[in-house]
Amino acid sequence: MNWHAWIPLFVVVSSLLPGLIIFGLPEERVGWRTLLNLTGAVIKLLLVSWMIWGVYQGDHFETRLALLPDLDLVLRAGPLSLFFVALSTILWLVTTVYAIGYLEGSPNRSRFFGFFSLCVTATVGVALAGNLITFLLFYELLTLATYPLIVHRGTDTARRAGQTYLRYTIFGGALILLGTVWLYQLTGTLEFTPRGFLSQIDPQHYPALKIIFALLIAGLGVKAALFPLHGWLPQAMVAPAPVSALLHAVAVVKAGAFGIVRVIYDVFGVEFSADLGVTTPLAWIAAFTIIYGSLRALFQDDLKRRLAFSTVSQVSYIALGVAIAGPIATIGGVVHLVHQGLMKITLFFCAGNLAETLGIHKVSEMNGVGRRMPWTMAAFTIGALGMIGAPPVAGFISKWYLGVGALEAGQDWVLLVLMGSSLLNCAYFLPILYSAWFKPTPKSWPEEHHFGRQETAWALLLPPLITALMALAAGLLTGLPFSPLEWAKIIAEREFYQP
Amino acid sequence: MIDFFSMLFLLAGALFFLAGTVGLLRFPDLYTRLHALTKADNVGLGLMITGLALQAESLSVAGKLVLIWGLVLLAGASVAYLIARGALLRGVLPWKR
Amino acid sequence: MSWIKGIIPMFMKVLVFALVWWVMTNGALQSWLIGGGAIVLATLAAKKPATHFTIRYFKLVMLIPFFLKQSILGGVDVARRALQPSMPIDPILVECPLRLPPGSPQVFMTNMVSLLPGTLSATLENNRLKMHVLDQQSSYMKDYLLLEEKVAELFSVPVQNTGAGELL
Amino acid sequence: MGDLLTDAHWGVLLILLPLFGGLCSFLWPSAVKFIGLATVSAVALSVVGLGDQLLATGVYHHAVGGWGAPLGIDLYADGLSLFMLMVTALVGLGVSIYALDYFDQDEARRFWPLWLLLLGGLNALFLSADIFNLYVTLEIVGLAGVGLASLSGGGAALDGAMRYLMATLLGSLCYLLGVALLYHSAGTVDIPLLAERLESTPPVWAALGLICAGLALKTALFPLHFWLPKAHASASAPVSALLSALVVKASFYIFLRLWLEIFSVRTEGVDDLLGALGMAAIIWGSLQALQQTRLKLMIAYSTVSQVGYLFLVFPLAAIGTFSAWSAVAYLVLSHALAKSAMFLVAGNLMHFGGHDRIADLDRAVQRLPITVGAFALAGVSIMGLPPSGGFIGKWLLLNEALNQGRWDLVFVMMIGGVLAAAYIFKVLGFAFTQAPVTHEPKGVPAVMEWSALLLAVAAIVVGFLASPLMLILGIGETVELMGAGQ
Amino acid sequence: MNSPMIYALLGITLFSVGLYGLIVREHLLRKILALNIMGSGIFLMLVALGKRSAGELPDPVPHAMVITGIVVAVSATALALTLMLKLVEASGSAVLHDAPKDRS
Amino acid sequence: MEALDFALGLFDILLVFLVLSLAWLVMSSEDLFRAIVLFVAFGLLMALVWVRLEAPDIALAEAAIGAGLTGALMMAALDRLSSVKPIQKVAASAQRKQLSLSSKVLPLIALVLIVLGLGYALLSLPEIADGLTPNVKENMAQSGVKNPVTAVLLNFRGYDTLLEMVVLLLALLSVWSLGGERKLSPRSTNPILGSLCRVLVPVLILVSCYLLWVGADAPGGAFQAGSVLGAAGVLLLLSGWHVEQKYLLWPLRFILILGSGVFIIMAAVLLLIQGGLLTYPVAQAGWMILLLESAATLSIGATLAALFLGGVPKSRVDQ
Amino acid sequence: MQMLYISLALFLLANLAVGMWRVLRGPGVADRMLAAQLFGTTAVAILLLLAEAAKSNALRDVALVFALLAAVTAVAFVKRAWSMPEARDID
Repeated sequence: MNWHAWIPLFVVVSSLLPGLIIFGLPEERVGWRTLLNLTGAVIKLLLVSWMIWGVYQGDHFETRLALLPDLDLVLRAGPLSLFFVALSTILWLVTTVYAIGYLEGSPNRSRFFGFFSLCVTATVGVALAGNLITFLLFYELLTLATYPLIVHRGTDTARRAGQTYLRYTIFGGALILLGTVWLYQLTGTLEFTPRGFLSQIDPQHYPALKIIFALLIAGLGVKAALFPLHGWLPQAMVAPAPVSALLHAVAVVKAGAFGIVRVIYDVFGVEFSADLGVTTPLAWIAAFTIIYGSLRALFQDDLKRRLAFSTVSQVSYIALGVAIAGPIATIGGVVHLVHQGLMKITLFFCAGNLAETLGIHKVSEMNGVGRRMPWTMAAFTIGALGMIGAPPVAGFISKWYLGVGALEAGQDWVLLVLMGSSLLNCAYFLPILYSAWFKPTPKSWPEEHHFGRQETAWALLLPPLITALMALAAGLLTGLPFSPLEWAKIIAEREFYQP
Repeated sequence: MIDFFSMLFLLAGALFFLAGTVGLLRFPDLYTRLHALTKADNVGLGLMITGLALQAESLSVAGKLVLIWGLVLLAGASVAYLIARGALLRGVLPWKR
Repeated sequence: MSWIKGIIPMFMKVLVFALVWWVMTNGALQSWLIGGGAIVLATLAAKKPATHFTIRYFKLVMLIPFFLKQSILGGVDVARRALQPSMPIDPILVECPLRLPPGSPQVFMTNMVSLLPGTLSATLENNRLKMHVLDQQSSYMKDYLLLEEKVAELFSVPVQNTGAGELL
Repeated sequence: MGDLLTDAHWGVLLILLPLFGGLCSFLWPSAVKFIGLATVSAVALSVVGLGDQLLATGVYHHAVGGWGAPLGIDLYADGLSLFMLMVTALVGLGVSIYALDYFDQDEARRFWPLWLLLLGGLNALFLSADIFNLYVTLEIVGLAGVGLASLSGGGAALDGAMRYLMATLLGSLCYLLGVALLYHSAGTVDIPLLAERLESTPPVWAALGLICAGLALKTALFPLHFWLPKAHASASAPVSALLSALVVKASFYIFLRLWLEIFSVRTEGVDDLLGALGMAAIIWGSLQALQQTRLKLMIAYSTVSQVGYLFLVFPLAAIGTFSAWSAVAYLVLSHALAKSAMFLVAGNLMHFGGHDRIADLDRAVQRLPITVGAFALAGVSIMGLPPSGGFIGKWLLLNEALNQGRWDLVFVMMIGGVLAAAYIFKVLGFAFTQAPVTHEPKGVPAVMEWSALLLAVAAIVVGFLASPLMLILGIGETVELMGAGQ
Repeated sequence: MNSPMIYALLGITLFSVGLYGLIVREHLLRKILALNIMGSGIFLMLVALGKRSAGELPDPVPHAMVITGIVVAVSATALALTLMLKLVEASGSAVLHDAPKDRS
Repeated sequence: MEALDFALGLFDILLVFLVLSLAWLVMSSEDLFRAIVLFVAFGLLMALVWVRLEAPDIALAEAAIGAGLTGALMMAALDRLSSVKPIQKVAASAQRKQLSLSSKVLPLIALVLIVLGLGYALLSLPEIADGLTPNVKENMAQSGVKNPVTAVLLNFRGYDTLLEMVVLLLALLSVWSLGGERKLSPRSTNPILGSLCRVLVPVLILVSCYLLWVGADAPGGAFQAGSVLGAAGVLLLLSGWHVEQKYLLWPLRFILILGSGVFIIMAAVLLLIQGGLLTYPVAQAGWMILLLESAATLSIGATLAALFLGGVPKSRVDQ
Repeated sequence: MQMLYISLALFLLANLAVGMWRVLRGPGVADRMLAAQLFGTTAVAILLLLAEAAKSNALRDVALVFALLAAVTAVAFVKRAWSMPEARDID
């Protein structure tokens, strides 16, 4: 038996199966649930490591199942896939730990963790998808699995947020479906291929291809929160903090951004897209979204809302990076996939900790919180600095490569965008840091819980610390063989320099 | 000869049918119309059947014709009674000159 | 000897049904295979009336000419009235006592009355027969009484002389 | 043994078994459940047998009475027939299991004979190669449907059943008149012979119009759908499931069969009309579904819209490719599974809370996770989201529409999918609220919950079985006919 | 035009008259009557056209179809009538109302 | 000969005119009872039409059903309708006002168009067409009967008839599934009605058997026989017929399914022996068909009578 | 003779057509029913005439069935349909 043909499937199943079992578990079987969750996450991590090691050595991992007579369900582990899979797998483990701590004692946890696992399954599927239809399949599954998480609290705002989310994503899904079918119609294949599979196509189809591109990007842009399709994201922050972390860093937003990368690299091909003239508009939209998101973030008092708008802005770096269509900018965009994930998840964990421990939801309530919860705020600070792009945190690397890449591609205006955005980042993050660390502590917190001698529960404290450290490491240890930057370089090389 | 008689019977029968219909149309109330129906039509049918029976190819065919007539007669008389009774019970008053 | 009394009407029924069958099938021989069963079924279905009367079959045959004559007269009578432009009718509802016992004799009488010239039986209740008469000037009562006697003879029952005088 | 299995008359068994079962269950009311389940299982096994036989021998052909067409009636099974028989057996089995616990003894006595005879009628319908025989089977299906629809009693059910009766009788009559015209044009009622003999003459056109109108009425194609929502919504849950999943499809199958074999080459213009009506059905049905305040009415209107998808095939198939036909067959399958699951879910919710007002469903929805799971999975298929049977069908259809540049169809399909999502999530949203409204909960038997879930899961799973199912669909001559229009 | 054809034309006219009645008349009993008339029209057409054969006998196949058809029609009529009565008992009206009525 | 044809032609035209105007009057009558009586008359004339079309088999069926049973059914329905709602007329006239001009005129135009269209289609059919007559003739010798219609019904297209028996049963099952028991009406105290039934019922049974027998060679057969038997049942029900409850349970059900049951069993047996559904051995075809027809007659009669009753029958005398 | 049969049949049919006026006019339900009974008897006569013209035994059977079933309809009328007050349908 050829194991290599099944590993990608096992990776998907390793979270699907625990998820399905968890649905069936009674509410009070906490131990079993935790065990299943963690086992699944660990197994997935091991399998992914195996694949990373294998791919590094040139092995080929591909699961192929017949879906339609001429169309297969393909799960394939390429460098780009593994990049995203690794991110989700690691962050899933961390987030699971966090969620266990966060939701202790709250109702409907079986349902929550079930959908949580499904969500990760879908994300991993999106990452491993070897053709557009498989991608679409998991992309829609992701929509369905996330919805219950967003409305988990069941309040009216939650339901409204869920409905908004659905309205956006179902619509986006329809666009992708249309683009996919059309593309299939024109080419007869949907297989992801480095440098795209469209360059041989008859030029008479170019107008159609442009529309297809627009359809696909618009559909993906919904999840990637590209302006003007970002409206659902700020509303969705009503969800519990682990969900926000998942949405913003691991699953939904990332799936959208990842999809954009996929479409430009492996469907159209960067060069072909540039020839087609579709990348520049995308770059403009991405740039606008970056500025717009930052500006909106500036005026939010609600911490999670501010972070949400920050995501709108930050995720567009990825789109911008690939849209610039140069190798170095590509590295910057792709690597930001991981970097933004690490930083943003840290920030949301911290926000969650503040809310859980002290009942703080607003920026204006954060005076002196650094002294009450130093570890949390330390992690938050690392994340925030990374977002601003301050070295040595990971965000700096992304921005650096983006800037250099833009110059290399002759798109100097991007530098202006980067600078403007960084300034705005400073404007909405630095005041928080200032008041947290330097303003006096108020007499009482809105709703304080005590957790013995620690500032908060271990399960809540450890995850942000770990992710913050990882964000730091990703910025510092860029030269190591398996660092995000190295992988991003491999991906970019594959796209630009291989024959 | 037989043809002549049966023709006679048939024509007479038709005449009674006509009379029955005229009666049904002209008579002023339900009861008088019942008279027309039970008597004129039944006699008309009887005469016709006689005329046809004369032409019948076998005795059994004639017998079948008579059987039909008998049934129509019985049904006609019984139904006339039932309808008249029903009308009386429901208070339908007879027409008076 | 009473069982013979029960057998005879049954036998007559079978005979009548056999006749009907023969008439219908034009005497086809094979048809009797089913015909036998059919006659049995029909005989079973022909329920006995509540009170039994012995019918004099000879009288029944003798009744036919009378009946034919009367019904033709009745037909002629009504046809004449219907076709005449002046439409000479003068209807009335009369009620007569029936001097026959309840059951078949009364039923037979009632049905026959409807075929007599100018009369139509309308309600049979408590041994009284309500008739609708087309022309009160006609001699319907004579026919009625004659028929009554003939029916009584047919069923071999006496004409009970109860209040017959009140009409005449 | 192998010979015995492949030589057996599975097709005939498929007809006689349920009819006989129906009679037995009528005669022995105390054993209806046992007889019923045994019969339905035997039918399912026979379908497997027939499938095995067809895979080995191609088509099944049986001249009833040994006479053969044109004098006698022929039974005929190819891939399409087998496919429909399979759908029937699958849904039938699921609903039968559900019905075991749904009906009390008295209702069961009335339900099972009707259902088994309906099953026999459906099987006979899918196996017939004779348009007059099809008329008779349509009558069986129609009358059984009416009987079933009125089973639950009460004004609404009777009203629905009455509408259904009127519609189905009118549909049958139109169809019959068409059959009469065809018979007198070609001197036969055998489908293959008709296909040989018919020419494009006024009577044939009239027959086409009448048959299409009659069958469209029975299939509830917009704007002839007026009877469906009330009939399907007011029946008891298993009955609604059967009506929506199978009965509506039966007349559509005849439509498809006649179109493929008799009318395909003679129909410029009609196909576009059907397509336009299909599009209108999708939009209208979905919008109506969205506005309903009752769950069952919503599901029923959803059927109206889903039927619209089936009719999109006709303009596409004018050019005639296998994928258009297989798309519609796939849609039939997945809709049958998903819609039956949905109606069963509605039955569970009503059993639990005693009503089906969507606005007050929250508590029930939360207390019955398996049921709601079934609804969600069925919904995925109805919405046409991957991975599900509905998605595959929609994908194939979209593919074909784009292939022929039919942007109108593409557009409507997209809108339809989005609207479907809207009405399905209107219900699903309640799964996550903290309900202030309380119901008097009545426990829902596990059998009822799980059978609904199984059907819904099947609607998803068929999304992964496209290749084998296409193989089945491709058995026999229909394939050639499907591709022959090219 | 020969007499079978006249009857065939009568058949389709009956069908249409029935259809008209079915659509226009609201009382269910009349709708049921209309369906019966439509059926008769179809049967008539089916049989009348069967008389076009060159031989001395008319085509027996439509005859057989119509005989079963008549029996089925009467049974369907009986069902429709019973259903109508039940409906009238339940709703008090022998007319199908289209106005949305919330009967819970 | 010419004059004869002319007279027949006149007869046809008058008949067509009558049938058509009756149909129209049925549809346009405001009074329900009038519509029903007109419908009965319509059935009567239809029987004459069948005679004119040389279809005596159908004429028999129509005479029993169209002119007899359907009328009885409708009248019984009207009776129960008015017992539920005594003032039908008011409702009817109220609806009359709602009907706007367009809702009447448009269908009327549609009607004319349909007639014209279908008429054109009919007229463009070939003048002479044999249909299946030659095929039937050719195979009559193997059919086991001499009446071609019976041969088609029970042999050539016997499978259709099997299914039609199921349809009949289904109609009854559906009626019964509507719920509600119908008590048999009490014995009529009217002596005239009683004696009428005493005579008519046996005759109806005889006629039914006769039609069953004659169907093999001449017009007649199970459906006609069953209808006449059903009429006997209706008459018995009308005059009050005491049947003990125990007979109304499974003996009645047994008779009801007898027709379709024997058909199915016969089909299965023939499948096993002859290897075909309803493939009769030529020599045995005659009695097999007679057996099927006898069973069918009983079932049809019982079903029609039960349909007339309109509910699960229940004996009047209960414990 | 053929000619006579057919002409008489035609005459009876015309007769029947005239009788339809009573069905339409009423005024009572029973009056309409009476007319229907007349139709039945007339139809029996027409059938017998046609039967004789065609020497067809089958048509006599039809007439026989007619004669029987007309009675059944009438009984159904008396027992069932006639339960409403007579004044109900005066046009």
